[in-house]
Amino acid sequence: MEKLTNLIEKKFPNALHVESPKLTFSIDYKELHAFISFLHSYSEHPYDYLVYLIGNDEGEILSVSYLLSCSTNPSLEIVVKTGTSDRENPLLYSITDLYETAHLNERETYAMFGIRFINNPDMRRFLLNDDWVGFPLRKDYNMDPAINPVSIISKDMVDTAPRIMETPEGLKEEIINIFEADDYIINIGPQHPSTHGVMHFRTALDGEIVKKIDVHSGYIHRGIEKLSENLTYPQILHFTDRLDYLSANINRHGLCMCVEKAADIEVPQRAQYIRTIMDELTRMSSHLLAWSAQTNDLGATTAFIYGMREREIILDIFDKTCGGRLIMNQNVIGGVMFDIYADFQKDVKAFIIYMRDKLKEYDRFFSHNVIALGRMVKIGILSKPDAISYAVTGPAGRASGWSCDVRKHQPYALYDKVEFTEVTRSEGDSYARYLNRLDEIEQSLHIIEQLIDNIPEGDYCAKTKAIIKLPVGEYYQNVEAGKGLFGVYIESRGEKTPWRLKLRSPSLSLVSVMPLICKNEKISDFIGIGGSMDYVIPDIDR
Amino acid sequence: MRTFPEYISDLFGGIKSLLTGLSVTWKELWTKKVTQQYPENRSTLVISDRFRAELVMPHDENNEHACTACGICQMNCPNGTIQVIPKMVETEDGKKKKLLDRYVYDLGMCTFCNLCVLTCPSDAIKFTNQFENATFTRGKLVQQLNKEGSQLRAKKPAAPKTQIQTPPKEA
Amino acid sequence: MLQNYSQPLEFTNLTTWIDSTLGANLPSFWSIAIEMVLVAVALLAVYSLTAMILIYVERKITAFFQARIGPNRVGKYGIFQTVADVIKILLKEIIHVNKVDKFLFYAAPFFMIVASMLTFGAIPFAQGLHAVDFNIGVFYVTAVSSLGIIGVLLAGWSSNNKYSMIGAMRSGAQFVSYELSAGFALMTMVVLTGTMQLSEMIESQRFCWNIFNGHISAIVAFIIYLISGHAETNRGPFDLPEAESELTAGYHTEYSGLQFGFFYLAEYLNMFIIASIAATVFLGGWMPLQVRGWDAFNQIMWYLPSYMWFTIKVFLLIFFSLWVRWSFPRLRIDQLLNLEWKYLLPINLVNILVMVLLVLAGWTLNDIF
Amino acid sequence: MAQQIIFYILAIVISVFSIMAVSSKRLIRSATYLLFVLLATAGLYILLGYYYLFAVQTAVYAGGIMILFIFAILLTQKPGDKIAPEPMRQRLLAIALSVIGLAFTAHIIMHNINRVYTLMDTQITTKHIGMTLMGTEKFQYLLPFELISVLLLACIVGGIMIARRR
Repeated sequence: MEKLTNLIEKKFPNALHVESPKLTFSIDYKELHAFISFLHSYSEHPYDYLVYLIGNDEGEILSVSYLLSCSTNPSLEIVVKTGTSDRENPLLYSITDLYETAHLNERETYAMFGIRFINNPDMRRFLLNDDWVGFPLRKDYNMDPAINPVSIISKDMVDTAPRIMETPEGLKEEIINIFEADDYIINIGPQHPSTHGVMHFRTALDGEIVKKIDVHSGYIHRGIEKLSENLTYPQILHFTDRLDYLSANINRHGLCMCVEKAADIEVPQRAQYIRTIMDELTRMSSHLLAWSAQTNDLGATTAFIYGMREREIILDIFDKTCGGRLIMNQNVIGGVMFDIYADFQKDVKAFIIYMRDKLKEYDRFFSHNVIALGRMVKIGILSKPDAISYAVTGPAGRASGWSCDVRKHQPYALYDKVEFTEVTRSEGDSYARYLNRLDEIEQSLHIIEQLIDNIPEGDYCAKTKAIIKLPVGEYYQNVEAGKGLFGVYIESRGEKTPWRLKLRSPSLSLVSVMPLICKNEKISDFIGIGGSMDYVIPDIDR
Repeated sequence: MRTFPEYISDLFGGIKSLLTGLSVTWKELWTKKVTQQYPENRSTLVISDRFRAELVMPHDENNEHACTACGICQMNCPNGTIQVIPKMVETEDGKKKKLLDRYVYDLGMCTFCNLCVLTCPSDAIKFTNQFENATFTRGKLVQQLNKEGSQLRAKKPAAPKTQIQTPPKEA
Repeated sequence: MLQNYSQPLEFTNLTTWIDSTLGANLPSFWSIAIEMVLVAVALLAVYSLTAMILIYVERKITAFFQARIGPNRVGKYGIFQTVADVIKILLKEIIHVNKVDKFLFYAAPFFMIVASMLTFGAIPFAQGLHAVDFNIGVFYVTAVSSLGIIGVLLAGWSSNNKYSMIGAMRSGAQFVSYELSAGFALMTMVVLTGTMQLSEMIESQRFCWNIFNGHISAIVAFIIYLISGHAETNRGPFDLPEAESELTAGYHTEYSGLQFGFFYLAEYLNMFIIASIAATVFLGGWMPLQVRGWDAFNQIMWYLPSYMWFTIKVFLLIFFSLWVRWSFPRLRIDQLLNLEWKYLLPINLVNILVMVLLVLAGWTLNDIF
Repeated sequence: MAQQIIFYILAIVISVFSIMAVSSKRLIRSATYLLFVLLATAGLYILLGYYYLFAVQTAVYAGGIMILFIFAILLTQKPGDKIAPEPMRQRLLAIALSVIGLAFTAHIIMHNINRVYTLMDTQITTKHIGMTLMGTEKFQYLLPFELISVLLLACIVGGIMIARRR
């Protein structure tokens, strides 16, 4: 780290080293691309993994910060910041050529802050329509509903994209066509049984073969990040359950930890146990649903119902613990909202035995079925470099051989105290992702087994102040949600509400990689790959 | 190209895997079904005690509740579900006192986050597991929680306030 | 025909009685006309009733496979569920879709229904209950059932919907391929029995069903026929034309009300037809299980009327089809075609040769015993 | 009498749909009308008691050729596409050709109308047809049958060649 800092100071004298919990550099936007590509190709441990890209309105200037990390060691982190004071026509340089995951994030930043990125090959707004007036996450955004009225008139899809490219003659604005003129385009979504939500893929077909996919999202964009800027921290909590509703508890855990870290709140041990067990139960329910949905996408309706049947038992445990099945509302700042109920241990142990049995049944029923193998093996191959470049984390990233489990690399709660294996596979195909989930269920059972009998007595929630104010600063926390890395970024200016809250969702990466891995696959495999990626749309749309 | 033995082993391996799959569904055909027959099973249906279905304000036998109309729940509600409408009443000794006039709760807006119950200083409200809340009009979802003619209970309950509400078993 | 067994519950008694009564009281032209109308009405009634029963049976059995209990609201155990559904489908609006080729759009469902009706008429339901009995029965069945696919193609094309179109194209490719296998499997049995007439085929299976008679070869043909028949009816795991997870509903996406009902009806009836043909050609049709020489046993078997035998055999085959359908994931289009062209067809061709050799060498069970 | 009524119905169907098949402006409709013509012809065969021919007509023409036609049209045409009207000269040529064809068939029919043909009472068995197709004696057709199979083989090989090139 020392060495790197010295090297940076020598090579980029203009880079400003900012004091912060994380190693942070602030740099002029003109030098940004060179700086990041230096880090990207840093020989000792290349920073080849872009964890987040966050736009921010700091009042005077519009800034963007990047959290770069190292794919082999995600605990190494560098924050790079840049910004522009031109609020009329803010222009920054894109890093899409280095990190593919930057593409959709930059498009989202454009939609939310109006910052356009030079050299981004497709600078349409993401999550918002092209005709949206204003940039919602700017502080001076006019929220008058009359400016952006609800329209019920259907509009034609526009398949052209503006972009700004850097040429030797200077910046050149141009408009490109997404599809070729005689492409046979079908709309998969927004209302489609297999998009797992309100997702829209414009898909160009050549016969049955997918030629190109164009991702549209934002049909259920709720502006959670904007809403949060006017709510207190305990109030914001209830939004997290509504992002990736399948990992509701884990998301909420992430936000709670971020606030606890900032406010320096010590979480009682009992709460940690409850949180960890509930997280693992949540992960299992998420993976069970992913398994069910994937089998259903492949046409095995019966398997779908079997998966749901097992998930029901977990939901019953949730229901008895915290009164919610899907939207659990269990974690609060400082601990958990409800203590476990009397028969909790008994129920969970019974479930572990039952689930082990069912996993064997799944194996017999589906995992070796010759049709299923034909539909999954060597289909939708995601290579490890691509997984890193697109920041595909979670079971999908680990299926490409990338060890990216936050629970192992940046342990939180009790994950450093329990013994479990990080399930990785190197094939990177649908089948590897499928098997990974089943194996992770097995690991979750194993983790719960180690904790369930040792829950200590004591408080299940720390006493907190009635009004929680976070000290000035930036806070970030990663957790391993069912779909991958879920991150919470809070910038506080000392108020009881956050200045900027950003939720780094794993599903966005999973969707952004779809056009790559579905290319030249059959249309039915496109659906199957979608099932194996297991994205949840509200997580993307936020 | 595959060799002929491979072709044959593929064929029979495939058939075997399919038969294994069939055996699983065959077993399932004879096991007990999991479907619940709601509403026929109303009498045996178990809804967990902690299930949050509807906000209520418990009244005792004297038609008294514990709400002091402080408005903390209203303040804490993330999406404006609760509206506490106080009234000023002159007590016998001439002092003005804020009392609850109407406690309006919009079930249609509620996200069941439990913040109101958690923050209520006088344990005046709680969630029940009465989940059959379907109505034909949205207006019916807006409810007044304090009963007609109810009053503030004179003394606070002696039990110290716990941070977490543990709902008593429903009779 | 041997009539030495007592057959108290046969339909033949009724039909002969009607025939003789009409013949005695009316000129022959009119009696024939009335009989034709009666046959047509009976066929239509059986057609729609079968479809309704099948839909109910499928929903119930599917539910049992899936840890559910299925329809149970309309009537005891939901037995009137399909009646309610039929009424609903009759009352539903037929949605007029813009920019469709009206004539073809409205004609397509009729192709489906007519094709399945024509085939349905050729099924021997019981002793003497056989509306169409050509000397080329097996060939006739193959020929007219191929008309249905035109309905699918026209429906997919005229809907002016890309999903429907893809569904129709898949359906076409699938049907054309699998018709070959189904035809060859039936031809194998034609080689065995030496006739194409369905009634003669049944008669020849009096003491030994074809599937036993032709042993190895017949069993292979039976399995191939079941697979390809299953594929022809577009049912899972071969339901690519209407793969709901990718094409929503395939070629009938744009149809509603009764028009959709026609497709629905035809789909279930095709399942029934395939099972009936399989039962007739391989399992002796309505012929009870009989053993040469065991007269008492045979008499007992005959007490169960022939239509019951037919129903039982067909139901078992349909159950098997459902079992398969609800156990497996859907194939992809290239897997589907691979299965046909790389596995079923070569095996089938070899199988026909084997069967010819069996027959020529006299190794069928009938020859041996 | 009933036979005659059915015959006339079929004849009317055949003639009306033939005309519609050539006069329709939409290709796929033409194909559908042609299908009706073929089916009605199959109906005529049933009327004559030629069951085998009926099945062949249905399976080969209606089930096979028509599906290929429709497939070809589906792949090349969009719903709503109409055929541009032919130029006048070609129309005249077509009319002239059809008149000549009509005159020719009319002549044959008139020539033969007074001869008495008797239909066989018994159905021709499939076995008989098969033997005739496969025999080498007089009025038997092994040679043409084999020729056709060679032709079909050539077609299949050609089809594979074309498909491979893509």
